[in-house]
Amino acid sequence: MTDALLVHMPALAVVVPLVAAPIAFLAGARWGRPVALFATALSIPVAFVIAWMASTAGEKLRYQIGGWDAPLGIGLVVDGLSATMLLVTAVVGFAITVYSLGYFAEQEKYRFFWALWLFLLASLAALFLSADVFNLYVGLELVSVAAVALVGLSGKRDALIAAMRYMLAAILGSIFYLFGVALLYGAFGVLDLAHLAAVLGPDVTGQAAFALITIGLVLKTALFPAHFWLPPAHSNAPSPVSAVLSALVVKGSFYILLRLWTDVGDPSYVPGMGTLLGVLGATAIVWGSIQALRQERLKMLVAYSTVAQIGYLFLLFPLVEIAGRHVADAWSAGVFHAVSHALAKSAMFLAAGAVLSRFGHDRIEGLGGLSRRAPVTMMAFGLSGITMMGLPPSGGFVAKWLYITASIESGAWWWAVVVLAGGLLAAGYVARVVVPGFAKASADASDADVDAGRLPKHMELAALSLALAALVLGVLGQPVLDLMVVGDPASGVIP
Amino acid sequence: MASAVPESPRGVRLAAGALCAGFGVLLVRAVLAIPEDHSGLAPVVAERLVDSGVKHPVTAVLLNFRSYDTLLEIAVLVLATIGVLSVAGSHPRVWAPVAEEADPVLSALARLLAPFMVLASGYLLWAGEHAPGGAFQAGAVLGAAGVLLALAGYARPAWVTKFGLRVVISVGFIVFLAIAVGVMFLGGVLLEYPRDYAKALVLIVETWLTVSIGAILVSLFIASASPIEELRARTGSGR
Amino acid sequence: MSQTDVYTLAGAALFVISLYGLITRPHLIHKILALNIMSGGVFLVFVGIARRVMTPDPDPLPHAMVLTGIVVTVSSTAYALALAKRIYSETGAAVLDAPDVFERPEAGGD
Amino acid sequence: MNWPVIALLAAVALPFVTATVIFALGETRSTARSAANLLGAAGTAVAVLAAAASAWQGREERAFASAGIELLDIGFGLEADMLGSVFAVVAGVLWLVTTVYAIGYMSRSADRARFFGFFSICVGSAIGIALAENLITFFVFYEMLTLATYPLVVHSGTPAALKGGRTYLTYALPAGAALALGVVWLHVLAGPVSFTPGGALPFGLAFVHPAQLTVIFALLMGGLGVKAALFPLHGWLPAAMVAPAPVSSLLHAVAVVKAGVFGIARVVLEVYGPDAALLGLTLPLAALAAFTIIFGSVRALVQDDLKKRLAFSTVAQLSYIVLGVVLASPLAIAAGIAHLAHHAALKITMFFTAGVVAEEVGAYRVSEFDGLGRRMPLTMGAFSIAALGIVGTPPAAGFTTKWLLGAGALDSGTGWVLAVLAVSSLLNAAYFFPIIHRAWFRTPRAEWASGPAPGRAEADLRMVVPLVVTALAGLAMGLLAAAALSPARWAMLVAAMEAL
Repeated sequence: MTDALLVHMPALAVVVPLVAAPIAFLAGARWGRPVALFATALSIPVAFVIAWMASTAGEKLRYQIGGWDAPLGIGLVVDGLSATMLLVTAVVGFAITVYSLGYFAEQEKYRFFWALWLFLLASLAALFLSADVFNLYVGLELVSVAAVALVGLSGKRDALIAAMRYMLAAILGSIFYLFGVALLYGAFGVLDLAHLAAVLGPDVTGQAAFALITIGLVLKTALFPAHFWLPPAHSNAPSPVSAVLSALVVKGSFYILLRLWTDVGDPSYVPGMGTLLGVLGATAIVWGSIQALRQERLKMLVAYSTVAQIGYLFLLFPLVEIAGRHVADAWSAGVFHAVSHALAKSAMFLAAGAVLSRFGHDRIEGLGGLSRRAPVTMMAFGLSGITMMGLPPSGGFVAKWLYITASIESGAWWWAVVVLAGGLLAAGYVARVVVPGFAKASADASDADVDAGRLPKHMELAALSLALAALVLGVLGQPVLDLMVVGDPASGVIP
Repeated sequence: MASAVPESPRGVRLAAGALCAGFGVLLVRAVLAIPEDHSGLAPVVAERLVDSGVKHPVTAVLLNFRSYDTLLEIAVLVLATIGVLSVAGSHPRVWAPVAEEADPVLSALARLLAPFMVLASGYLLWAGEHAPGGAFQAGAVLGAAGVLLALAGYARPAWVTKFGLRVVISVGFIVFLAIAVGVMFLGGVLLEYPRDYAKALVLIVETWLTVSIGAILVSLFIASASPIEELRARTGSGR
Repeated sequence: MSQTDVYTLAGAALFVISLYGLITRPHLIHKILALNIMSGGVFLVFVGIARRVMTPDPDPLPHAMVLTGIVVTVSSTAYALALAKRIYSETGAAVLDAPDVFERPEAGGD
Repeated sequence: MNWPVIALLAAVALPFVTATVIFALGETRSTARSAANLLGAAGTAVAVLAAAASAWQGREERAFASAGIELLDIGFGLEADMLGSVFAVVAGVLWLVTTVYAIGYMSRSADRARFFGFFSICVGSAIGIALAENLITFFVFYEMLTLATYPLVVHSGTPAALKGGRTYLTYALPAGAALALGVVWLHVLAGPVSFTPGGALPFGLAFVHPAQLTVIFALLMGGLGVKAALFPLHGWLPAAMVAPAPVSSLLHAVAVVKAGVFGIARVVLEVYGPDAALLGLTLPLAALAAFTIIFGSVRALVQDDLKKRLAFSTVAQLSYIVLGVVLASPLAIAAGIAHLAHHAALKITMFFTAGVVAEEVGAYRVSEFDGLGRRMPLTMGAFSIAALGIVGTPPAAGFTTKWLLGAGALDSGTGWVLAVLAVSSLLNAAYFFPIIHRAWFRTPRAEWASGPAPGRAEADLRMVVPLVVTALAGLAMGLLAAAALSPARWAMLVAAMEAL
């Protein structure tokens, strides 16, 4: 029986939130809460079991839906990469759910939050597990529609326009992606990733397909210069939504890029593409950080920080191309960065949301005395800032360590300079919040105010836990580093 | 309305034109290079069609071989509907009746046509097993009947906030999901229909999907139609 | 020129033409329509690819993908339209950089 | 796990545990918080002493307690060796003393939970720096120290404090980046670098990559030099004097700044070893240190603000340690290591004094000290002992340092160092003796003439007792320099290993 249950774990990772979503829709605002809490809590052991399965198997596991073998049927693939992303989704998803219990009072306009939220988590799980390029398209659309609907949930003018901009970019990205899928099928006659990897050859149509898919996914990942939609969308969304968008949703499309360029093909498949993505990533780091330094609102600052941090993910491609895969591996750096950024950025947005609830605004100049008025939130923000800067002992540090190592080893030291400069710029924008946080409270915040309007403990603790998780990842991250390369033939690491 | 919106500046148009033209050249090159002698997965589908429980290959792909795609696609549909409800639903007057005074001709026509459309929907559903057709086509016709009735003033959109509509919108997806998961208790994997029941299960799923799709299309129409009415009331414009 | 080429070239043409429209037309309905036509172009490419098998029946897989793609597109279009209408009713214009006709003071995230 | 390993882990972990408890108890439960703080500090003091004892026990076989975890090929490791124990004991024991002082000093201040929490983290980081087994672990704790110090610098939240904090970060963060690049680069070039007496670089590497190793050395020194306040990277230290007195005392006289010089010692002695001299890296560093000694002393001379004068004195004194380490003869190394402890005890006393005086009688400037000895005899007595010690008047500890350093310089054939020592001692005297003179021999202000108010101590005893204790410790280190476990003897043992 246990064995039988184990086999179905990959399906369960999708099914649990997917079943909960319509139930939450039917249950409405009040009863949607326990449904979401239960489903997201259940997703954590499921994700851990999947991670355990992957690491004991030591190779890619497949679950053929409907019992139809690839290439006819659609498979779910469990390997280190998908298991890692599922694990992060489960942990971050649960923490945000706990936070949201306090964040969304039972307001009428948020009555569909829980259903949309569960749909989003289900679609992320579906995305991370899918082994089929067309199925990934459906998964991408599911993610996009859920994410956009969550952005527009507040119904405020700016949020609606931000949602629209996001929606147009997301649909456009999907169409590019779909065109690529059509060409892939046209060129190779298969949709399954493993079959595609087996037959992929130097073919104009195939290369065009990869390019189209990359354009589409770059749009959805908001890599510079396609980042225009991200800051308004991520900053105008309700804060738990901002958290999930920056932490997980942008990683969803990045994940597909990673699959295609490092699992199915490799960065040299389209000449120059690796370097191009790397240059865009480097530009994103600098540009996003500079914009973050110039923002007046906290959530805009955090959103631009996401633009910058996304840039780090893309340094993976040129470094994998030129440095190859070593123990100190640019690929691991990118994935590890995705993981630690997911934890830290969700913590940061949750903290920003707590600031909004506590202060009633998020103007940075008005955040004086934050450390006295909301010490736990301040701590969560500061600790997640350490990951943004890439300072030890955070997970961001390990990612940067690996990037710098890879670039020095391969002689392409300029990537190391970008990585270090990005860290200093990040210190600049984190300091913009932390410094006034330590200032004496401004005149409008008297000491009597300190005890008034305290935030629910579980909200602040959800943010703090995520920030702490990102922090200790840099020291205790070995299991994650071991996990994510499982079943990755290029890693050269035999588990 | 369109005239109030300024066109893009000439520079933007020129740049966009150049970009799209260049891009088009690359696309043409790519599509012309598609090999003509590749039969894709068609032979595999043909070979396994007998095991699918349906005779039409497209339906077999949609509802059996790649039924997971279809499951997620229904999820997108339900999800988008929830999104539309949430965008439109927080608006104060969104659920007012669409047409307060129905046109008598339209009203009579609607009453005449609606039963035939429901019948046509049923036929399309049944035909999908061996010919082009199926739940989506059937649901679309059903939805069209609903929209017609709504325009004629017969649909009462106020009940849309009620529990009942949420049930109708999601029932197709829920039944599909229940069967997808339910077969796992019979010893299969997700969405693995036992061969003997495949035909029956596919029919059950299609039937409930038809109902939901029809309901979803009507609600999408009604939910989106109303804000304009609301704006008209607010600005007093006759448009 | 084969049947496949006719379809796929037409698809590619629709794709770039509507991409141009998407970029240059500020009105939201135009943009949404442009995206719809772009999808239509991609669907044509799929249909063209389905046509290249020499059997009387075309390759069912691209057809199935087109059908799925249509439903997905309908869904996202429906949501985008609802959003566009809501933006119109909030701002009086269906564009992204909308003038603030109704002067909503409570703007700002939450 | 045997007791040395437990002591090693406890020495690093206890301050962090204490910090967590302090944060959890929050602002309002001040009694429980102080109790937890004292308990944590006492436990840490015991743990560092036990770790040092284990190092002493294992010194012959060089078998030291160690513990660590791996992340890829990055090893995070701790080891209680002889050199590390010196700094660990200094930081850990002085933390206990400072905690008592700080509880008195901060008794009326706001945001105490935050203050004491970050203070504990700073101490934990410093002990981690001391006991780090390799360069990466060192770097991790070094950066933690950088960040955890910031909230303490800006503690008061005034614009001046925020400005000081900004200056601090402007120096510290780029330094961290330089250090990071140096550490990673060295890791790529030489593999994992465990601190090893006599150098850790693979044999012959200095011949293969002399240019790269030189750049790496410059990066490392740039990163460490900020905390070590080497000219021209010293600018943040006087600015950071806006911090409350306990911070200036323990962190800016001991833990933070010595983390920098300690790092230089580790890199020069236990990473580069003889290769440093081979690559011609030691002489420039020695010259820079010598210049910093003179420069700091001259700047100290013209400061009227006592804390600023002490800060520039610290700038100068830190370079004694650097100079000793770089000269690389056994006696010079011993001088540097011993001065780590000597200067800590002496300078912390003086900063304690500055804090008490400011709190009790509101005097911040040297020119306001006339006759203060009458009003606060114990405090100014302790201050005078410490000042004489730093100047190098026998028998206080500073004399021991200078004696060893002079002898070491002669050994290593760098006689010019003697001239630096002489000039610097004169300057030390020139900026400290006026204070002593004013305090004891000038006519006191009217309200001070009759001494402390009848029936009252001269100040809060929680502050006076610690500074008397540290002054006496400084005196004892000099008087008993030849005793078995004195810092000087310990340093000579370490130096004998390092100079192999």
